[in-house]
Amino acid sequence: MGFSKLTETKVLLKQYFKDIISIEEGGEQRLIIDLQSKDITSMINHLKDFMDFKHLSMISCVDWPEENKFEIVYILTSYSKNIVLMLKTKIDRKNPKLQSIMSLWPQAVTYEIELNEMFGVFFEGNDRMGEEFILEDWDDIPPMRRDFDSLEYANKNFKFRDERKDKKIIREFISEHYDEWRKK
Amino acid sequence: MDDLKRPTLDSDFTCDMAFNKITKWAQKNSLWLLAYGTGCGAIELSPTMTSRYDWSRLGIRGSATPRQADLLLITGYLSTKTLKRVIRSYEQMQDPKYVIGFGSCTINGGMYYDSYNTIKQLDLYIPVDVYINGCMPRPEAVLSGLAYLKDKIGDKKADGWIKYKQNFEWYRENQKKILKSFNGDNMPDKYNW
Amino acid sequence: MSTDSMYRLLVTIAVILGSIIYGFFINSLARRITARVQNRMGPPLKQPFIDVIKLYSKRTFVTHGIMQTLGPILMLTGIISTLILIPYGKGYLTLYSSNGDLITILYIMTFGQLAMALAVGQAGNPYGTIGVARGLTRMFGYELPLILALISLIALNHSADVNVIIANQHGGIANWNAFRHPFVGITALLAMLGMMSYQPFDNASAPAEVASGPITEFGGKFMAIMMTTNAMFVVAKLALLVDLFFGGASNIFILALKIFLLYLYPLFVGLVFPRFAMEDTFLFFWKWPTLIGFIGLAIAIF
Amino acid sequence: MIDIKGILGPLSALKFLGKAPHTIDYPKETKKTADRYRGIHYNDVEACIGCGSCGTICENDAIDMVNVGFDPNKADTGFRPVVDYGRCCWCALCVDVCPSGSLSLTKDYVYVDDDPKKFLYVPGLQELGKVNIDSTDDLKELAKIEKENRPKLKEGERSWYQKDRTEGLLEFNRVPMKELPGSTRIKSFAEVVLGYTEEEAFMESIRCLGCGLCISACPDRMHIPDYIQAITERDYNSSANIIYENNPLPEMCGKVCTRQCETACVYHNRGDAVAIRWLKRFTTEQFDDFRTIINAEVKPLNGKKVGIIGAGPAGLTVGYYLRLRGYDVTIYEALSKAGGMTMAGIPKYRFPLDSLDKQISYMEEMGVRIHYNTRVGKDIMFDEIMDTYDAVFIGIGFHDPYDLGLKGEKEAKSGVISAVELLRRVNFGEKVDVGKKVAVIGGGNVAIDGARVSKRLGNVDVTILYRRRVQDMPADWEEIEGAEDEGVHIVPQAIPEEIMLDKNGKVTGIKYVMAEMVDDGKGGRPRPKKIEGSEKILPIDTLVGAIGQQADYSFLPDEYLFKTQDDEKSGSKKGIDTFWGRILVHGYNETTMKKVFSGGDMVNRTADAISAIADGLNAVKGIDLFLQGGKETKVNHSVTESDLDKNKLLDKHYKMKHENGKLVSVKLDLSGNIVTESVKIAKDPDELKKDVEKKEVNKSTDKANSKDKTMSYPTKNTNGETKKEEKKSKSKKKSKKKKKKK
Repeated sequence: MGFSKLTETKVLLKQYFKDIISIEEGGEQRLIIDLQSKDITSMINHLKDFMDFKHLSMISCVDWPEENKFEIVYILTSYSKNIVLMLKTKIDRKNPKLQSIMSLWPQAVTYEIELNEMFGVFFEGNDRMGEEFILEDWDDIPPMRRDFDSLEYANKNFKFRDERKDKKIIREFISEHYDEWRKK
Repeated sequence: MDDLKRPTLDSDFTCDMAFNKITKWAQKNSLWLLAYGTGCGAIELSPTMTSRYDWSRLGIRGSATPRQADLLLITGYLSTKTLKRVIRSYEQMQDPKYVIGFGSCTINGGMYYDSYNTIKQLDLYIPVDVYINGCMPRPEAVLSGLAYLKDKIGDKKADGWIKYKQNFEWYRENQKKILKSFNGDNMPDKYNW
Repeated sequence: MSTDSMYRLLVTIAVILGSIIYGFFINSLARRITARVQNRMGPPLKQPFIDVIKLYSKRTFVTHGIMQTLGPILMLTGIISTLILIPYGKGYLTLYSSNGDLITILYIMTFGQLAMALAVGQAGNPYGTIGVARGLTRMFGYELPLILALISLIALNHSADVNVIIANQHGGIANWNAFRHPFVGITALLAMLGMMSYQPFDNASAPAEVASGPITEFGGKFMAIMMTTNAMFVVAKLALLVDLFFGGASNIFILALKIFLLYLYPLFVGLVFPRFAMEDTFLFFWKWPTLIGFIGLAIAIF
Repeated sequence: MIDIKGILGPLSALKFLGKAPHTIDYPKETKKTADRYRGIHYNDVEACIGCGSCGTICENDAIDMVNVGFDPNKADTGFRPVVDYGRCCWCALCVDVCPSGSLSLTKDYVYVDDDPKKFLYVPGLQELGKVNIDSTDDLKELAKIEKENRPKLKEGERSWYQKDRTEGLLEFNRVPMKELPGSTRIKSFAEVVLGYTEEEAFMESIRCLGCGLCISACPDRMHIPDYIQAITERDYNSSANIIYENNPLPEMCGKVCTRQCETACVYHNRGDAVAIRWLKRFTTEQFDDFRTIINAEVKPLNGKKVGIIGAGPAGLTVGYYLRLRGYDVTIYEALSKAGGMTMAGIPKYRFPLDSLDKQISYMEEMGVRIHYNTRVGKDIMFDEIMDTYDAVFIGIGFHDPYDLGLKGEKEAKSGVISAVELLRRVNFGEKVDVGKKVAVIGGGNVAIDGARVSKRLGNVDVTILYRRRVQDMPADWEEIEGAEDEGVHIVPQAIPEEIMLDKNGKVTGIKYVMAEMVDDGKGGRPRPKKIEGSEKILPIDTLVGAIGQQADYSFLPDEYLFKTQDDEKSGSKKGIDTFWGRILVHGYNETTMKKVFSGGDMVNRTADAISAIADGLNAVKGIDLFLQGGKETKVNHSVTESDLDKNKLLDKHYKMKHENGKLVSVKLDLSGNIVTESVKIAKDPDELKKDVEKKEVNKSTDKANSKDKTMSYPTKNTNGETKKEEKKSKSKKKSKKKKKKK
């Protein structure tokens, strides 16, 4: 018995990419790799061409406003190795730019325009960048960013029924009626 | 224009609605609805139309195109993107036509009340004849709603389409507020589909 | 006007109305049967009548041009012409059938469909166009075996007159063309599946694929005309087949019964077999039915 | 080759042609709904307490709390949930979180209408879609629906509800407080209750739903949910600051408060209330010194001076908050330690000395000056105080015990002691010899304290004699149980008759009669009735009396006391008015005498520390307004009915009525019959008459606006009745219509 395919992949990747921030197992047959954003394209290229990760499951994004970063997550699968790879990289939130991988997988275009619409991440080399995907006539900040207040937007743009004006919040009512010592 | 002053019906026009008894009976007992699942409620239509509840008993059947449909079911939440298509579909339907708001979301936003991308009150944009409450309404509720609509047609009270015609500008104003590029290619100034 | 032509006219009108009513009736029976096979109750028997009345009472009249308006009317004309050329029995019920009319019927039957194709073309709905293309392809498919079967019949009877063909079938079930010439009969019955446009050959109007095909853009009164036409057309087609292969009918009730029984056959087939793809439809008709048709023709000629 | 099976196989589907379809012919037949189906809401409006938990938890913002005409009171806000079915998605969290268990979901789920307004629904008050809610008036209309007409749930219709306390999301059991075992605690005065650990306090604090009902019951209106929330966040610093906003003696309250808040807690009806007192205690215990954490802002002195008589909770409160507002305050205390009854009257195993010292030293640090061992009337004259200070606050409390009134009490030279005195002497470290056998007479907290203290004075056998049954005892249940744990005997239904003395005047025993409880015949609580011939003699060494206390007004010179009619006629200057042993005060706790304010036990009837603090705070407001002389500061110095209504003196025993333009105070017995009348005139009769007329006019208009406090069932005037009838007939018509449709 040699190494398992997971360990083998891990070792190979570590040898090939010296700059990997971290690589860890995230469950059964699952690797989570943290990368710098400049390495991401070459890494994916390598994975697809030489390590048989032929399937792009999805591209996703996580907003970290506290760190002022976007975390882009690529999920690749290899059927021969039966391994799911999660490539994560953090990019600057103010100027979120990344290389498109549409030349490797044409379907990546859809993910990329969606991320562009929902987070405002720009993928260079994607010629359909900026196309409307789900939101038509959107004129606010991208809605999936965490500093976007959905309820506020809804209150501003939509009308709710006005029959509910008698609403009372019990705690406030009690404060008003009983509590003369409340600091206001 | 006051948004919250909802349109009322010009009473003279209702007389025009009165066909003879046979056509009224036919309209009531033959409702073809536009198979247009805009929201999650479409899942409840499957048991309603298949053998468990079988809505064809009531003379209801799905129709593939708005041209042939009498009834538009807005099944649940309606996103702003879909609204454009719904308005277009509604415009393509031929009079007399009816709309059923289906699920809580069409009444006051439902569980999507804080969503940036769904409309909250359906009757601001197209006239709604009957609301079926539920999240989602079960087939019994759907059938009750359809029965309610049939009664309304029988009583000559399903006049949403007339209301829409009479208050077209009011509805247009509301639609324009949501659909910002309203006068673009998709939404010509005068509907002519 | 002579009394003879008066009677003939009255019978013609009666046949047209009767075919409408009978068409709707068997349509509603079909819906009931379909429902029962699908384990549900199904609509009431009057449902097709309600539907068509409702459609006539629709108030909007949307048309995209003169051809779209003319199309359904031409279709109606075509189908009425077909109807009056088919004999329904003896005496006045033979209507206007005369020498060589089988070829006329075949020609006129396609007339309605071509008018329809033109109307759909003007409506400009892509689904409609696709539907028409599919419908014509299917027609192209089933016409070959059908015509093979008819040519065999003409060859066997040395006549293209439907009345003659009916007369030749006298003398019990064994004399019916379907049984006396089994190859011809089988060919015709297989081609009939395509003619009736039920499943598995309903890809022209497949609702989930191309909306409702040719009729996508036709609503309200157009739709009502089309429904009426369809009801008549079903009766016409079945009556013709009964006349040609199942011994015709001595009176109208036997004809109605035979039509209904014959109608059950494509209905049952349609209920249990899923829809064919376009190329499969075409292949189906040009494979077995055509082969059998050629055998039948060979037997008939030699 | 041809697949024969493939061609013929599908034909088997045709077999269904001969079978009955399994379609449900709705609405002719219906399918049975699952037992736990979540349908439309139902609310038992009588059991609902309007806490608003359902609305708070709702993710969709679907539930509004709206006043539908129920009366607010201490444990009920009067609000009821209104569900917006344009929002609800039947997750049933509202049911799971309902502390009163009143909310439930039914199996009914068909709700169809053409008017979107009709999807606002008041469960339990309204039938589906019956009432269009356009305004509050519509909801008020709903409230008028009589009890019988309210929709009732039929058998088996309720599907999703809390069957018992273990269902749902709530924890009905409080985190138990650790205590010393009974056998250990009688050996010393060590504190019985051990306090929560941090984890226990957290677990207890997260039970709080944050509705704030407790605030309505607290005399001092403490910000209970806020400081509990701070404990949940483990921010004890801000928790203490919130407590100190309106309570300068939090540790005392955390240990010995009568906690009326807990009786108003939403959990109270179905389980244990949140341990508000213990949580407050936990917060205050986190700090050794309040100076470092309370960031109270002390305003510089503004030159006004306030004198305070008595350093009890009321006096200390006034002193502390007035000092914060920049007044120069001086407190005169007769005893050698501050704290009043909390210092002298609460045994140290409940309230250790050091925690009081901690609070008082903090107050003194803030600039509150206390003169100890200074009895007003003896060491300093009241006149002098009145002359020196711009305002005076009297908070002397009840320190004089009532006499037992037993035969032999006067003659006894030793062996008879009041509980108050016993406690005071024990707390001040004096040695008290109670002998081996002690009897305590009374059933209040003081009696129990006296008994438990006696128990700790050595190997003492203690018996409590009480006239009524144990469940009638006014003492806290916990205290009674604690006493029993410690081996105190309780003899209920025992009426003491006579104190047995020996020839030296020393007590040797007590003679008592057993009693049976008889109904008083008027619906009140049962009275004890002596059973003839059941006399018993209990040999004792000491008799401790604890049947109540009163105030000692001997320090007040005669001229400051209110002289009823003579005073009125002569027009001489008004004094402090007392009424049944208590000082009469108005809205801001001002007495009938200018610049004199009062509060504490000798003003309010609840006579507990938290009420004293509340009085103090109220007086602070009054004194501040009085001394700043602003517009709204006019302190009213005449007694009117509304003032007396507010007056804490009045409870159900006392009612005021008008007679010939005069305000008459009437004492009522338990069943509401007039027992005695005494005339209390505050204004000259003519003026009063005008006032009364005005008031009555106001009242009638108020009634018209249906703002009077009583539940407004259909009013008796004819208009109202006809209206109601119209409504009824309308609704009947509607229901008929519905039936027809079906």
